[in-house]
Amino acid sequence: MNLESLIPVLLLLPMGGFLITAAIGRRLHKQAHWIPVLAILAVWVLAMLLVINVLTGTAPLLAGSETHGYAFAWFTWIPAGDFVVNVGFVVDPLTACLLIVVTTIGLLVHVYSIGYMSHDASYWRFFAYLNLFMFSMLLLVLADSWLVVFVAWELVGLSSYLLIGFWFRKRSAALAAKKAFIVNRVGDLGFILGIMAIFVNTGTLDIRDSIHILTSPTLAAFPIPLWITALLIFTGAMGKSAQFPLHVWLPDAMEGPTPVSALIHAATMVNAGVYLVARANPLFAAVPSTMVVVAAIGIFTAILAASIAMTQTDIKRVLAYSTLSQLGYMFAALGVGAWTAAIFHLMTHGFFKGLLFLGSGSVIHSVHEEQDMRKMGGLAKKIPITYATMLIGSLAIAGIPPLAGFFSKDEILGESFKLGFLWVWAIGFVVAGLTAFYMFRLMGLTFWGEFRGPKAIWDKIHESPWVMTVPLILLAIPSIGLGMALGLPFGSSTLSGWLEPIFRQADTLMGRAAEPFALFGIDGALIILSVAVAAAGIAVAWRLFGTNLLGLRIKGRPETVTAMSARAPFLYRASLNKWWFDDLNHLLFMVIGGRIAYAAWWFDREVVDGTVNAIGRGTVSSGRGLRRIQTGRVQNYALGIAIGLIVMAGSYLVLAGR
Amino acid sequence: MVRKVVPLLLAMAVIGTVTGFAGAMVVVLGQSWDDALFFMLAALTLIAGLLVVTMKDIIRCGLAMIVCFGCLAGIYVLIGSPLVGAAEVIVYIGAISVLVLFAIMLTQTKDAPATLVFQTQAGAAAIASTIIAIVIGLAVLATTWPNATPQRTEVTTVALSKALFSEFVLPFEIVSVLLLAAVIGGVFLAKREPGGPS
Amino acid sequence: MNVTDIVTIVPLIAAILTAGAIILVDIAWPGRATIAIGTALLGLAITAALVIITGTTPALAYGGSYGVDDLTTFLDILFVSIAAFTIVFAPDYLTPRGLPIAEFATGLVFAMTGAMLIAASKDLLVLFIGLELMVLPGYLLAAYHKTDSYSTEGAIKYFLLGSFSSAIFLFGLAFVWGMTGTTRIDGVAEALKAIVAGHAPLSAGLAMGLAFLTTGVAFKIAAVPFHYWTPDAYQGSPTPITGYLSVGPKIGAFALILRLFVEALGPLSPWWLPVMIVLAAVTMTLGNLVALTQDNVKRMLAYSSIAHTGYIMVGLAAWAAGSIEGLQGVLFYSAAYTFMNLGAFAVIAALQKRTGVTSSLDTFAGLGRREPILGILMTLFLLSLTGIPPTAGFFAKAYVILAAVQAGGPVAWLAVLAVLNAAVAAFYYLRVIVYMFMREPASDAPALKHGALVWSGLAAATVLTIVLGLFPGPLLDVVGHAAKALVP
Amino acid sequence: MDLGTFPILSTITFLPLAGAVAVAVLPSRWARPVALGFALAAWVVSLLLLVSYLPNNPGFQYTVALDWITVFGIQYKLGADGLSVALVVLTTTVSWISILASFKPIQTRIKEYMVSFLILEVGLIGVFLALDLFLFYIFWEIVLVPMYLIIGIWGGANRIYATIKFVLYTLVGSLLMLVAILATAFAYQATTHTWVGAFDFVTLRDFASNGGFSSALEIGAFLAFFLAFAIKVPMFPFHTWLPDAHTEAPTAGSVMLAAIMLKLGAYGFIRFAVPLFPDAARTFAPAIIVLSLIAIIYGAIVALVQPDLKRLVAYSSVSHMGFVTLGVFVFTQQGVQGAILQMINHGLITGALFLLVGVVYERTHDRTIAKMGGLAAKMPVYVAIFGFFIFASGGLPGLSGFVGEFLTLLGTFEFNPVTAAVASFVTILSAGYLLYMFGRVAFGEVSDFLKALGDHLEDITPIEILTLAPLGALVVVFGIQPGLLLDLFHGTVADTLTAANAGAAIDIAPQIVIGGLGLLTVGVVARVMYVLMAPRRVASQLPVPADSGAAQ
Amino acid sequence: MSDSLDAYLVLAGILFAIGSFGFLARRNAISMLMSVELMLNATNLAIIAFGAFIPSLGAQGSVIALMVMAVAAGEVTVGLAIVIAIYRNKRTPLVDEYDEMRR
Repeated sequence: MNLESLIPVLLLLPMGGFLITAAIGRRLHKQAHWIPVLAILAVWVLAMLLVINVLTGTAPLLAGSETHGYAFAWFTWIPAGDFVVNVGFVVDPLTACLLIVVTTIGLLVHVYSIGYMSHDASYWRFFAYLNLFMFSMLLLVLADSWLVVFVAWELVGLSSYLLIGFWFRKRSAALAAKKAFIVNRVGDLGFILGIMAIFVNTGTLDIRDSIHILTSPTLAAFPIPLWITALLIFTGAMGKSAQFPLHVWLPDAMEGPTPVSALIHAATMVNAGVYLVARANPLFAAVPSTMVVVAAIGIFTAILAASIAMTQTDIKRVLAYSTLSQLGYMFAALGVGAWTAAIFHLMTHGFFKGLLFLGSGSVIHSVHEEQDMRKMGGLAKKIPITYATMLIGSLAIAGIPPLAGFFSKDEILGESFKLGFLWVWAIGFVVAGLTAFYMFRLMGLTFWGEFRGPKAIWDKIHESPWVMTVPLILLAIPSIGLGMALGLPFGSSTLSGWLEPIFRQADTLMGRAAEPFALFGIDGALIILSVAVAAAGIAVAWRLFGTNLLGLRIKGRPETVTAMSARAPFLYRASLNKWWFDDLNHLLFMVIGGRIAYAAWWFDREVVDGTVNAIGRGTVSSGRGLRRIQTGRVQNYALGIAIGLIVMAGSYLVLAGR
Repeated sequence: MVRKVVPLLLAMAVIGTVTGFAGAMVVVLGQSWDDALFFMLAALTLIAGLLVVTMKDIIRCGLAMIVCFGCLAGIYVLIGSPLVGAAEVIVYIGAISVLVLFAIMLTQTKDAPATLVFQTQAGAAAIASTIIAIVIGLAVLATTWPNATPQRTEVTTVALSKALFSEFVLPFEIVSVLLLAAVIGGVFLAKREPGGPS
Repeated sequence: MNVTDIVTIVPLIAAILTAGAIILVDIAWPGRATIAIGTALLGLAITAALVIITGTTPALAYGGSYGVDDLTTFLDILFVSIAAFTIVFAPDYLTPRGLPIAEFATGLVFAMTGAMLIAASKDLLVLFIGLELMVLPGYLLAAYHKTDSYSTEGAIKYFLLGSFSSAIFLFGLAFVWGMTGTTRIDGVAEALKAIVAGHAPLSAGLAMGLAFLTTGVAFKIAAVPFHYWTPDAYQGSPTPITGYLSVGPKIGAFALILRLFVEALGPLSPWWLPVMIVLAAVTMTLGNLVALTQDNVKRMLAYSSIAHTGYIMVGLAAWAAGSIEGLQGVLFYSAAYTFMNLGAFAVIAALQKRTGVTSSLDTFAGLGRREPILGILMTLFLLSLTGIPPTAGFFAKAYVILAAVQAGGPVAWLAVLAVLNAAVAAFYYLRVIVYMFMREPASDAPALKHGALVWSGLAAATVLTIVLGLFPGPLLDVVGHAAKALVP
Repeated sequence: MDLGTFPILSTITFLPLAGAVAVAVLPSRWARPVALGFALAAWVVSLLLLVSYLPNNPGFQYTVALDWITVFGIQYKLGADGLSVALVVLTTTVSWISILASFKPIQTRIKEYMVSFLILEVGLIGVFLALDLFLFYIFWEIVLVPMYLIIGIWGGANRIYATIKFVLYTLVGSLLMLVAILATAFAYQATTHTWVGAFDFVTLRDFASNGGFSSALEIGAFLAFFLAFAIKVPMFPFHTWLPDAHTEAPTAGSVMLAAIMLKLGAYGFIRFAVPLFPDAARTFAPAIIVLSLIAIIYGAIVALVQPDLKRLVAYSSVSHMGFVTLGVFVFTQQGVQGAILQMINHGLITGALFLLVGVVYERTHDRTIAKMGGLAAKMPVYVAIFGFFIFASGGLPGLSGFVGEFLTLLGTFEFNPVTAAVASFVTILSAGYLLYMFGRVAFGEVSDFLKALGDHLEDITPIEILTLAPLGALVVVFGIQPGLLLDLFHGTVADTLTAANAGAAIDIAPQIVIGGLGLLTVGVVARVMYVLMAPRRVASQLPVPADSGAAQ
Repeated sequence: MSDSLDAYLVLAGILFAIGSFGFLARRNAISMLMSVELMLNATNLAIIAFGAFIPSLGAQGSVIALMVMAVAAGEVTVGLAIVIAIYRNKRTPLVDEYDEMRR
């Protein structure tokens, strides 16, 4: 059998899982997880089958390109005259890379949820939603038509809405879900306009064909300038990947159950934006100015989020902001043209951030749904597995060699430096330090020192069941090894080998020649620098939040923390209040927007409708006025007639004169 | 006693002056007797008409109307339609006026106002009717009537009856129907209902 | 006067004999309503038959003072049916109030005779006498409930103003006669053609005569500002008679207009057209606006009848402005208006069978619940008056508007004004429906038993209202011929 | 399949009439089943029409033409093209659904109710099938009366105001349209000197395409048609009757109103206004596009702050129907296709939304959003369905709402990107008000008001699901296979476009335009001044916004 | 003077105006009736005058005048009957007090 016909199966399995569970899940009670989990397991197996074939190059060449991959045309969706949208799929190396992340983490999260959600009343609903999400996400990475991508774009938005608002009794959850959906809609607006621009320019919505036409130098003049098109597409990416200023929804999204945060808001959905830009790379490459915008927004988001993460006390929120910051890295990478690095970081980050979130979930679970780190501490003894795995994750994200994060992040920094984006490198460098700091602040507050919560809880704290710990362990492995697996040898890494054909056109457009990697030169220096700054960050955090690392006993210094925060009050408050973005939005959309809306309604009632009613009233009252001439007295009537007669005679005499 | 005499004296005075004028016309201005007669009759007609619409006592109005119609009859004779003049006397003075007087008798009551005879709008009415008069007058004077002759022509009874029974026989018949309908209606309305208010 | 003359006016004779017969049977069997009605209906049937028979052959009689043509036939049939409907609807109202049928029927038939005479007259004098014969019994009928102060009050207002306007009309007639030198309509038309042919401006006397004539007829059709008598007379009169007054004299007067203004004074149409346009505009507007605020349905319908006068005048203006369809419009509208308006009044009369029931809006509260059939019929007639398809009223309006649009110029704007008025009118017609179906009954008085006559009459009116709306074709042919007979 | 000479169109049109008669004569207890039976029968026949219609044959099919008023060449002429077929099927479907949906809510005067409902259906179907302008007008007006009664008799507290406003408003427009129709017919007769075909749509269309009508007539007549249709759609300044009518009407009434009656206007634009007066259509297209944009954005903004479920949905209708007019008057293929799709989808989705609101109303006898909350706990199935239609209305891809909206926007984008950008801004607003409503009703703790109701708050019943299921199914099907509809339309779309593109804008003196706008501004300003000055209105100054449902 | 048509017509016009004044100004129903009679007579005068000065109209004029008289008689009959009837109801001949129906 030919493998491409498996592609629709990848979609049908989770969809089926969703439909069946939605229909009968309620009756399955605690068994409701079987169908979804097995569906995803199957998906994982099939996906790996495809991925291996694609990446090892055993797959056939795709039509009209020298990339290996599978393409599958399914059916015609919209046949509207000269506007036709076909639903088709393609698995090329880029998609393959995402498939690895999506299916693997998806599977593990499913398993993890069995344990995490076991006490929830609507267990079945959760798994149904998860499958719906998997369907949408797979559709997103597989689709080969802009509009189908958009469909998936909105569907992941929907499932994210459902999952954030899963505990709908919490008003805050409901509001967070709404906020996430609406903010995403802003990005989607740009995306859909970009799609229209692409169609108007090229007359097709097939991703590869359209890009080919757009970037072919022969037909330069388009009705819609290319840079506008590119930026519109990027707007979509910003929405989904929560880049500034559309980042506000992601932290609130933590209202959802932790597995959701791990899967959707760390590992997969938020990467969609990165994937989209990478997918459209020649488009951006054709107009370098747009890439600067991407880089700027990316790196700005990175430092902004990092600065906020420094002071947050909610464990999940810290992770959320770190996710923002890491996504910022990826966009910076895309912006400077380090395509491979971006995807590399996407993959590694997917794993270790998934790990961190699941770990935090395990922590929260163990301290009875407490998320405030100030009420934690010293948990290392009680939940060693969680502690160990999370420590790995933290080291990975901090960029300590040889863990995964080191390779990807370092590649980003190095590339940006070498490609001449010094400012990107500089900011990234700082962010690296901050990252190390806030991660180990988290570790310190959570696992080290003394427990600061109520005694009663302390006694009940216990390690999570195996369904939760096993996924942690399984995720720890790539967090350690993925970097070495994909990132070596330096310069011509495995990953770049896979992705090279995808980004070839972009590189040629930008006139890039891959220069040799100098370990004992500039690159080495950069590596040392970044490792150093990471170490410094860890050290500071260690110093401040205490640890018994390596047997050295140093107590935490809360007073120093307060002292430092007192020394830079503005920065501290800014960080604590997330730079007041939520307040700004509240002002803009709730207060001002609300007033505008009420003004419009008032206008509608009083002016538009009021005019209508006024006309009616005017007519009636004029009738009431005219009534008066009917006095009831014959002589008045007669006088009226006489006057009428005179007027009549007068007018006739005038007319006669004509 | 005096209050009864005064109006009679007044009437005589009026007739006297008018006749005097007429006489003067003939004697002094040397105009034809016809003109004098016409002037007399016209003047009396108008004066009587004015009295009809202005006098307080409605019975006197009725009498004044009789005078007015009388003069009109005279004019008809003068103008050369003696038969119509006769009809005027018979129909109006003989029938209608008497009918009106009866009606007046029937509807006179103690509380019928002796003083206030005019509408509040009398002034406006006066203006309006003056304008009407002026309009008609001017229109008449501004008009030349096609094939009108400078002198009157007698309408012989023969011609009249011929017209009446040849080209106007249908109206003649219909008018009888009309009168029949009117009589039926009048009778129905005027006869007292046993149940009705007395 | 010879045999052919007699033969030609035989429908007229039949009508007069009917009137006489009613009196006689009433003398023979005093107060026997059914016999009187029977006689009346029989007589009317015979009259109608004779009208149709004689109508087949156009003829002139009495030296050309009386003519039978398609227009005459059409109008005569209309008048006869008006009389028949009125007689059918009356008893349920009159009998409970102790009012005799015979005199009523007699007066009605006499009035009908007058109207028929107008329709057939080719002579100004006949026209005038016909007019008087039509209106005199009208005064009588208006006062028919003579012990009721409203009825008599309405009647005396009607009578005084009516005779006032008759005098004005006659004065104008005299001047036109003096100017043209003949009473024969065709003669008048000839003379006027000659006068107009010279393109000389009209002589003042003629213009003034025209003014007096217009005033006179405007009064009879109740055009603003000569409409004052309408609301009071309509409200005061016994309801079935109000129904008659709202159509009989009005359409009679329009027949007069057709004979006098269209046929005799046709050559002067350039002069009277502007006046008609203005009159039509103010008439429909004022009628509708004032009707908006009426709480008494009879009075409301009185004002609405003023408005409808305006619509009909639009057709007249359209003809004067050169639209061939104008006259058809006038005729069709008259027919449609007759049936729907009589129907509406019949329903009111039926409701007032129980004495003491007023015609105020509250009477209609919850009617749809108390007497559903009457409610539905009333709704139908009101919708037709509004001009909602598929009813006679709608097609009539459409026809008049088409004519106006055809005429173009200012008359086209008259059409726009007309439809805006129709929208305004919808408000007060719908208001009645609101009371009937969307309000709870004011009193829980039991439903009344209505006579078979009333039902059959209502049925006829309903059928005609719907059929004329759905299949106006045949009637269109008839009015087409009628109009041709008037202006070939 | 071939139906031979079977007069299927007349059958569809008059089956409900027969039903009305039957209901009228039969005793009241039969009213419900009989009415439903006839509605279903009409539905079946319409499906027969759907399957037997040949989308690839040009022009109108199953045409019947009988001489009616020969003097003016007025005919009883019915004919169906893809658009008519689709709308007729929509009508018949929604009709039986509404009748079924009113079994429980309507308990008084069932007989009258069913009769008016069936007559309403006759009028609606007739409008979609009539090919003779006179006949079209008659059906157009027939629609008014039953709706007037349905709102006025079975409506809510303020029903009489709402229903009279509805009728008068519509009447003003349609009467002017009557004048326009007659003027058009006469213009034809004046040139060709025959009344034959003076009211026949096809004849007039060809006549118009050969530049038969004078500019003056085109402008006048088009404006009259425009007013009538714009009021029905309803387009921006003429929309205020809609919220009142919707709020006061009984559930089924709102459904018919939203699902079908609003389509009459759009249908009128596509079928009559544009083909008959192409030049005028071109001339006024910019103005109409602007009005549509205003309707789209403004409607959504006002919807954001509606305290009443039905009012919110009503204003969302204004916003959605704005897309229809927009799509039609950009005169691009995608635009018109999208507009037509949008018509159908709006019919399905908004109809369903009103049904759903009705379900809550049945149980709570209240529509105040503020009083709701936490229904997801009490009525999970209901909330699931509600959410489905909410997202369908929000234009979620994969459901039918999206395709129409996207095609319209694409067509607009081809016409002018900025316009499209402005219009597409509504996707955010719609998400705003829809999720606000949904969140407020479904999520959060169960509100005290609902708690108080206790067991009255049973979950959605099978009957109610039955009324919603067909709509939901269609929403999914048309979402995944819009081709099923699009194939029906290409004939209509092509006709519209050819007609429109044949047209050349008549140039109107700029001073007229400027003057008009100036007058308008002055009027609005004056009105605002007046309202602000009027003392009694101080209370209704801008209220301080509560949770206005805007993004937070 | 007695030979000029205009003189008679003006006389008729003035009489007509006097009648109309009476009709507009008097309060008593019967006075108003009499005023109408004046107007009708004025008309008659005009008619007769035309008849007298336009030879072709001579006979016609007289006939018409006679007819008008008859009609007037009929009107008066009905009129007075109505006056009496309403007098029975309202106990006053003053027309301006008959204003139960208005507006």
